[in-house]
Amino acid sequence: MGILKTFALGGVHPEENKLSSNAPIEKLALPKQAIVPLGQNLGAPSKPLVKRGDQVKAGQLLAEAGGFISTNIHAPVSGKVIKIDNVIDGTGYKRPGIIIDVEGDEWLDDIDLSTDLKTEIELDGKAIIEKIKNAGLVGMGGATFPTYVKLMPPPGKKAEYLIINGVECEPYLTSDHRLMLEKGPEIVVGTQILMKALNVKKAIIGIENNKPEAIHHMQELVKPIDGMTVQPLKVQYPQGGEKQLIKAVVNREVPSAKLPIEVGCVVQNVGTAFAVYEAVQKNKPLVERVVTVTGKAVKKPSNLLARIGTPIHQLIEAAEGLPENTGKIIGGGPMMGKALTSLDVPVVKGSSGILLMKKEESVREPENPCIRCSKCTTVCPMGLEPFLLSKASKLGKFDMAESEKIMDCIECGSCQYTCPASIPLLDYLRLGKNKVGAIMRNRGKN
Amino acid sequence: MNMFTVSGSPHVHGGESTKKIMHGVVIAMVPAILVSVYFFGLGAIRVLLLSIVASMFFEWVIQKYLLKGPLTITDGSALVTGILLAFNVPSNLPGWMIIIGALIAIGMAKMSFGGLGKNIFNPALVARVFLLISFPVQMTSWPKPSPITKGFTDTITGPTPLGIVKEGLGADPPKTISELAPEIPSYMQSLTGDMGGSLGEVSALALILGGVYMLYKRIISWEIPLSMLLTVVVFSGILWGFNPEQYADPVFHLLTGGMMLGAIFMATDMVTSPMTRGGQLVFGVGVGLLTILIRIWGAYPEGVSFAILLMNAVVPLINRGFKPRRFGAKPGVEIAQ
Amino acid sequence: MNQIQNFTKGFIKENPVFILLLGLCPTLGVTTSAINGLGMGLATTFVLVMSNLVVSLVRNVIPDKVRIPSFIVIIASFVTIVELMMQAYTPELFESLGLFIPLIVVNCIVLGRAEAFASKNTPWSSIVDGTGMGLGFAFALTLLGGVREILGSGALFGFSLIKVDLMLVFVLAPGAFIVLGYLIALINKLNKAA
Amino acid sequence: MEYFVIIIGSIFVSNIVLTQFLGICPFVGVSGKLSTSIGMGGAVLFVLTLATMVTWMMQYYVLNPLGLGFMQTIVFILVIAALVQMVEIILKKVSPALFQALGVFLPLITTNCAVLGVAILTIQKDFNLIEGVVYAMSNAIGFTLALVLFAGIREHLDLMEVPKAMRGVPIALVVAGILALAFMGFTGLV
Amino acid sequence: MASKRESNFINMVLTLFLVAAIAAFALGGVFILTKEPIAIAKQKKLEAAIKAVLPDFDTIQKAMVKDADGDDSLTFYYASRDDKLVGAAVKTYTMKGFSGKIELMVGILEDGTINNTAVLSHKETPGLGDKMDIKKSDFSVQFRGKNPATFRLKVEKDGGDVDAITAATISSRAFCDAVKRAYDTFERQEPN
Amino acid sequence: MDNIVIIAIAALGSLGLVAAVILYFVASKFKVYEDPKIDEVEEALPAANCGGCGFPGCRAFAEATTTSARKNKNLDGLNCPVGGNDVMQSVGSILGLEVEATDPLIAVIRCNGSIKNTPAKVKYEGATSCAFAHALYGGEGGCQFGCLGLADCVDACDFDAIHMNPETGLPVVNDKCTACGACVEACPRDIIELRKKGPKDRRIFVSCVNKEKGAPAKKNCAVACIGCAKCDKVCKFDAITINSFLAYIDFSKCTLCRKCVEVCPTEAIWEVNFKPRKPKEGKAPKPVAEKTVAKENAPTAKVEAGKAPDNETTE
Amino acid sequence: MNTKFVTHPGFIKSISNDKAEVSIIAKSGCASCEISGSCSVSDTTEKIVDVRLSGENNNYEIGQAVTIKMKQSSGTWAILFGYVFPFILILVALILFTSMELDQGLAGLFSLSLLLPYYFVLYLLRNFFKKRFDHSLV
Ligand SMILES: Cc1cc2nc3c(=O)[nH]c(=O)nc-3n(C[C@H](O)[C@H](O)[C@H](O)COP(=O)(O)O)c2cc1C
Ligand SMILES: Cc1cc2nc3c(=O)[nH]c(=O)nc-3n(C[C@H](O)[C@H](O)[C@H](O)COP(=O)(O)O)c2cc1C
Ligand SMILES: Cc1cc2nc3c(=O)[nH]c(=O)nc-3n(C[C@H](O)[C@H](O)[C@H](O)COP(=O)(O)O)c2cc1C
Ligand SMILES: Cc1cc2nc3c(=O)[nH]c(=O)nc-3n(C[C@H](O)[C@H](O)[C@H](O)CO)c2cc1C
Ligand code: SF4
Ligand code: SF4
Ligand code: SF4
Ligand code: SF4
Ligand code: FES
Repeated sequence: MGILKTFALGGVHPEENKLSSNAPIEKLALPKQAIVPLGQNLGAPSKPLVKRGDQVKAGQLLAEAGGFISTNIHAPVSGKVIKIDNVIDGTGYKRPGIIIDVEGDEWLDDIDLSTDLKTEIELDGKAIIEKIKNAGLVGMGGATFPTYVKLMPPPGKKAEYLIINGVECEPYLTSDHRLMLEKGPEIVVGTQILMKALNVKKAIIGIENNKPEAIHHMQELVKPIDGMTVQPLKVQYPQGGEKQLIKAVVNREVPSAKLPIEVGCVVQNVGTAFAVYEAVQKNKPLVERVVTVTGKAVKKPSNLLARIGTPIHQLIEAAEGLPENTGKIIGGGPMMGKALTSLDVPVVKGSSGILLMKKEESVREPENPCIRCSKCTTVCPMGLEPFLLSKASKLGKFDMAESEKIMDCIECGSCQYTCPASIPLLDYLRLGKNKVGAIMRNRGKN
Repeated sequence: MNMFTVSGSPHVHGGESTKKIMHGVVIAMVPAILVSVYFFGLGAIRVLLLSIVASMFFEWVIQKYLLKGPLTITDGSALVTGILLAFNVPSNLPGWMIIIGALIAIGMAKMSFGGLGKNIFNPALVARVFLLISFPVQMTSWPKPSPITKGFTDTITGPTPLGIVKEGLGADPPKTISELAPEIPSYMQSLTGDMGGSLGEVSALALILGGVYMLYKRIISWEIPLSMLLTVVVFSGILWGFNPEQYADPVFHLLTGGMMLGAIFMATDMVTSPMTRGGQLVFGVGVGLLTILIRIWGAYPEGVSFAILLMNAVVPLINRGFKPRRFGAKPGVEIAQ
Repeated sequence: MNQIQNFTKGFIKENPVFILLLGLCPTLGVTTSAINGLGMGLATTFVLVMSNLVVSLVRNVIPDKVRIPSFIVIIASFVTIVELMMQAYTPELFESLGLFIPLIVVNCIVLGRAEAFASKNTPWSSIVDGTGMGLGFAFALTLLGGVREILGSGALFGFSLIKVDLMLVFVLAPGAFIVLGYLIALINKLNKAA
Repeated sequence: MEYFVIIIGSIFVSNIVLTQFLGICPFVGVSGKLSTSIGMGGAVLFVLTLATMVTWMMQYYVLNPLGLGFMQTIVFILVIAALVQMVEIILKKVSPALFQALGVFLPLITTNCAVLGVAILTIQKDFNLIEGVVYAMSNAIGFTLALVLFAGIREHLDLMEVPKAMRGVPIALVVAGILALAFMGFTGLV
Repeated sequence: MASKRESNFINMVLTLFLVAAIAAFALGGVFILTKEPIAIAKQKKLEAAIKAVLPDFDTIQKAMVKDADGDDSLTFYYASRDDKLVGAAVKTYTMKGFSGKIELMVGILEDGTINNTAVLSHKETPGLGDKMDIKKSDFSVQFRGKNPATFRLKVEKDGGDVDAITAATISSRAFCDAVKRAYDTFERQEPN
Repeated sequence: MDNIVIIAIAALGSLGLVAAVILYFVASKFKVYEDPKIDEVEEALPAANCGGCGFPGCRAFAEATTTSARKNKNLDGLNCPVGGNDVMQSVGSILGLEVEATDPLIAVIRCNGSIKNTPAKVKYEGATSCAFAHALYGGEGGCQFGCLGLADCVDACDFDAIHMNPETGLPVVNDKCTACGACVEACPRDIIELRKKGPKDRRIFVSCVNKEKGAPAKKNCAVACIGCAKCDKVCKFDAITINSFLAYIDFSKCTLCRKCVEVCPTEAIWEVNFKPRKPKEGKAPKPVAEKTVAKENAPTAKVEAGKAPDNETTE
Repeated sequence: MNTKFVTHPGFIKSISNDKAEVSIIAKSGCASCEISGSCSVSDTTEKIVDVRLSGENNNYEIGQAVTIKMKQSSGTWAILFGYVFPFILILVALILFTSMELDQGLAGLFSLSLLLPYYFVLYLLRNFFKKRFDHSLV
């Protein structure tokens, strides 16, 4: 195979811990009550369309997009809306959400629940995008960016490559891996749909080399298809980062503060491609997703197909319960995931995994002084100087942070992962990004 | 009930720590320590112990009673500084001078700036230069190495190879290198450490061993030592080619004085060296050039310490000028339609 | 203002060197020994007092816009007088202070006091102010010189206290910076505590 | 070779700030901005050279023939003060835009002790005019070197939390002290 | 802010002129007053230096003599007593000091014997090189009464007879160099 | 007279002439009038350069006041919070203007979610920065409005006037506070408010910013304001308003009658520096905030513990 | 896009249609002496800078505190034209004149007098500079 492709700068290689990679996707039982937050995507929250007491069917529109970068939300279950109120989200903040008491499992009639593969693509590009928009699709790769927006390049820009992100570089997580193994044909069709929507001739599926079966499987599947290839990649975090993946796969560098379309690329996660298939071919809106439940102390690391709105304790039970000395629950992977404050929070469109960390794993070493070892700089995939940026943010030197390109940080956490002084670099970087972002927006206004 | 922890991502850590790095440096110094004990005997042990104890003591006292911040005495950086300070002085230096050196290193060069990581100049070197200038006599009387296997004899002092050359070339009438050759130790002697000099600088071999260990453990990177040594070879090589009777050969420059100690252990101090690859190369070249400049044309026979300190002062500027290659700094590509 | 306060403020509270950080060049340059510091301090005091006096006397006669140049001329004259006198009567000291005697002209303390104090106050207060400030300066210089002399050569005012050579650095350039740096830090700290 | 000795001597071996103790105020005072330090360097280069030239001619063509050597100090300071002002007036008259740009960019250059000191030293060292000019130039470069190094260091220190008592002037002086220690390595170069 | 007087062209020029004139007057006065003492002080210093290096004399005669290398000249002070030449005090220098120039006064008797030496100026390191000054150590005593014709003016390290100052060989060497320059020049000029 | 003197006079005199001419031009072209009052005003200012006045430093403020006095004949909108009335009075007198006295203000912490009142449900680890923690999660105790306890406000204060009390985990303001407002800016949760210092330092305020309904508010914090409006009803001076289940006392209307304090069921209303009340019959005496303003030096934990009302409701 | 700027605080002195005169206080290097009040009185001057106002937001008023912004490269060019070039001119001229075996004093005088044509050239270039160095308000 020769030297495997990877991105240019930095990167780390944390312990992979893909404990659940051999666990087939299991369908999770319906919850008793589904909690559907109204803000599930990057951008504006959605506006509810139902009232308290309304009876809903699975797949029915619950809330509609609340702005340009916003999406529709559909009922993941059938039952009765019992409350539209503030519900606690993973961070401990209360945000509006819809609570549905589950009654049976009735779906809207026009949804095709069969598992037959449907390869014929009937719709034209415009209609595909419309359908994706209506189905409430957001990126499943973590950023939950409304998918249809990415499919509509701004005027003057044209996509050349569609890159399907099957990298799954986060340790522990295996949902994309399993999805590729089990739903490969669907993903391929989804990709074809996306190609048609974007009007591109070439699609590349990027997969890291630690998933040889997936690479093999997908390679077999794409063989007959024109313009679609699979690109094996060297294992290196954060290869799944959009800009890194583009660099690795087509050797193009997305310019600072610009979008992938600037270099003619659109990146979609394999999960998204699958959801696209379901939405376009089966008329099924985004109401369920694959969630990996894992952790060193988890008895049965699993990949579960769960409805949106299912409280995560139910997923944990399915993985045979909360281990004794769990110290931290993370929504997502260990590098980018969010620590959750409670087990009552629901699965949302962006939930890719639930990681239970043991107490001893989850302690952070106390912060020591920076010894200027420049390890953080070396590993930063964006070529930034995290030690400098975090210091600048900490001391409130936001103009410096800005000119040193703090906004380019993709929050991958490689810097903090590697820092021998255990400085919470990314904490300070995020703080700085918030402030600098606010300053920039203010400036834009004036 | 379980109390969960919340924190920002990432939730895992690579396990590297300041302590591990510093202890790695200490391990890398073990060969040089052994050589110094072998050749300088009890004197070496005395200097090492005094220097380490005094450095750690000052670190603790200052942090506890003056800065009143967290105590970081266990992170090993004071230990490294202590050993390196000992490495930089002759084995017969009076004890009180060592203590003053430790005070200068820790108190002035490190803690005045706020402690670990904040200093601009290499603490051990500041102390060495301070001592050199304060006590030129004691700091330049080098005990002749006498292997411990030969028992403890009275130490006789003698010059270092660099001293011999500087002396000889400056004598009246000036001698030539070949006239001086009999007095200069052989390459073999310089490799093993059988020559006059400070504790830790004598054995190039032991130092290189430590360097390889640190490179392997990724405690240091190759940029600084290599660019520094290469510069020395090239610069002194040109002069040597020009007139081998007046300028010593490059290998001599590499193996004598504090060159190896400086290149491997002192110029590489991450706190006081540049952050990026390019910057580190420039830093190394600068140290190399200045070292030879001082060795050959300056009044002091040895220039490594001065050269490193001078370049330390330039590090902030280098860091400004040499930024890492930013991802996406180039404008976008032309897209084929 | 209370004349006593006026006089004493120069020592600690408004010490020209430690607090106001004025005239650092001569401070660093001449303080290789306590005696040099004292000599320089006294020479400066003389210029300060005399120019304060004269400036205060003529303060109402001089038009506003030539105020500064006139002051400079006045100060420079006294500096030259000091120079000549020292050459004549203390040639050794003159030599060791060297360049820094003529540089009293540009010492901000002198012009600063002329401008900020003497040009607004009576001759008598101006003299008191000049003496206070001058002696404060002399005090700082002597202290610095003393510390450097003790640390550097184990002597004070030329009388050796210890019979060994101490740390040479302190009589050399680096020592000047270092000792002054720590003295200022110390006084900052004491001031905060007080 | 004569000039080489003067140049190396005054930039490195006896650096005006670090070993001669002239121009400490701007050294300690000027902001940590690198661009400002370099700018100051340019200004000092011109002013120092100009002042040295004029005072040199003053000394040898006016004071010495008239036997007024003792009035050196007073004459020099007046000449220098007037000169600095004149440069400003001329610039302002000739090119207001340039003058304004300088105003925004630089602190004022004043007759500090460095200018007077170098002028006097030039006479004391018996330099001829060209040597004097080279001497002035080298000292200006030495001054800039110290300033630029220090600007970098200052910027670095701004990001480090230096202990309260040491902040500002004390740490600046300690840095200058260590720099002076390092510069002693140049002893004997010329 | 301070003065009440409005500035106009005339009063400014006048004031400054007056201030300068008065200053000049005062300076001139002080100059005249101190002229004598300064001259005396200078003379005294010179005489002291000459006296220190030569035996008793009553008159001094100054002359410039091309030095041995021929590209510079040294100042000679011929001292005589009762019209008889006692010897010459030679103001000599070397550039080979640890920190540059060193100036010496070397008293040489008629027969070429070094009577004594004195350091006029130097920049050597205090505590090391400055030991060449008689006030700091006995280093220079060894030159007294030696005739370089027989006494080799080199440090022992270089095969001479001079016992160098500990750890300051360079300064010692430089000292010898300066003395040698004086002696060589003295020897060369003697015949004329 | 020696002719050297004459030469000297001639030489220096002519130099003086030249200098005078040059200076004349300099003076007429350059030195523009700078109001000497600026210096005087600057002298009168506290030289804290804290920026509390909204200007980049004391000098800038001095210039602004002087300009304003010259042009507008008043100092409206200009106030040095640090110096307070005294300083503004003297600035006014330098500039020949009357300055109306403003009420002195002090920073007040409107949260009583101490470690005891809002027991931690999760543990936070990471940067000691309230701003970051605020963006990250809701807070250890579950109240998404309350104090995060990571001392951004303490760091912001230039006057050593605000400190964390380790026992409550809440900041405490002492009377070094100059009402510069830096901490108000710094707090990401808008907990700190500048309020009237009050006669004899007495003041009454609602020490809560929780906008949730009563039940959820109370669930997380024993002393939360539940928006029951009892205080509003009892206030005769119309000083209390209730918005989003949270009471707010307008300090310009409050007369310090203390009625509201008594009726508050959760003790969310604080009275500071009042004499202790006589215990009412049948009721255990309420532990009352004696003095939240520590005297002089930075408060030590112990002293503070008694002072900051870590109220345990006794009913 | 990436040009750096230098800024300087000042006050608006007067306003005419599209131009404002901003007064800035230039301080000497020693002004950081913390007590510039007592020393650098002589070292502070007011300088007037003309600032172009962009058409729309002319809501500035006299006496208002503003910050002037200027391209850093303008500053560098200003230094070069104001100080460095004349220095080079003098130095080169001096070397030339003395190598022509002129008496030092004359050589000095001549090279100094070369400043006159230099400044004349600057005078001719003044409009060019005006275009080149423009300042704006932040
Ligand atoms: C404000 C904003 C606008 C965006 N506009 C577009 C767009 O027009 N086209 C597009 O392909 N992607 C667009 N994106 C999507 C980003 O390129 C990217 O896919 C998204 O931030 C998720 O990336 P991640 O999962 O790597 O973090 C936009 C993102 C943001 C935040
Ligand atoms: C550091 C980092 C790591 C990422 N890793 C992955 C990954 O392993 N797999 C993935 O699909 N997306 C990953 N993403 C998200 C991608 O950048 C990008 O948003 C996504 O591939 C776009 O597809 P989507 O919109 O369909 O989610 C990562 C993002 C970042 C910033
Ligand atoms: C700070 C310092 C100052 C020195 N000053 C002198 C000096 O003034 N004169 C001198 O001959 N050597 C001086 N030296 C010593 C020389 O570097 C050199 O070691 C010595 O002259 C030759 O050694 P030796 O005399 O022991 O053979 C100094 C050394 C140091 C470290
Ligand atoms: C590779 C390496 C080299 C080091 N070299 C030195 C050194 O030369 N001198 C010293 O004082 N400390 C050295 N240290 C220790 C530490 O970095 C030093 O104490 C800091 O400069 C103090 O802030 C070194 C540490 C490492 C990891
Ligand atoms: S989190 Fe940001 S700064 Fe840190 S390594 Fe990743 S991109 Fe670089
Ligand atoms: S990795 Fe940590 S210790 Fe090393 S430079 Fe970066 S922040 Fe500093
Ligand atoms: S407590 Fe707040 S308002 Fe009071 S002085 Fe401190 S920062 Fe300013
Ligand atoms: S009051 Fe605000 S700033 Fe202060 S500790 Fe609490 S949350 Fe942080
Ligand atoms: S620059 Fe020398 S005293 Fe200010």
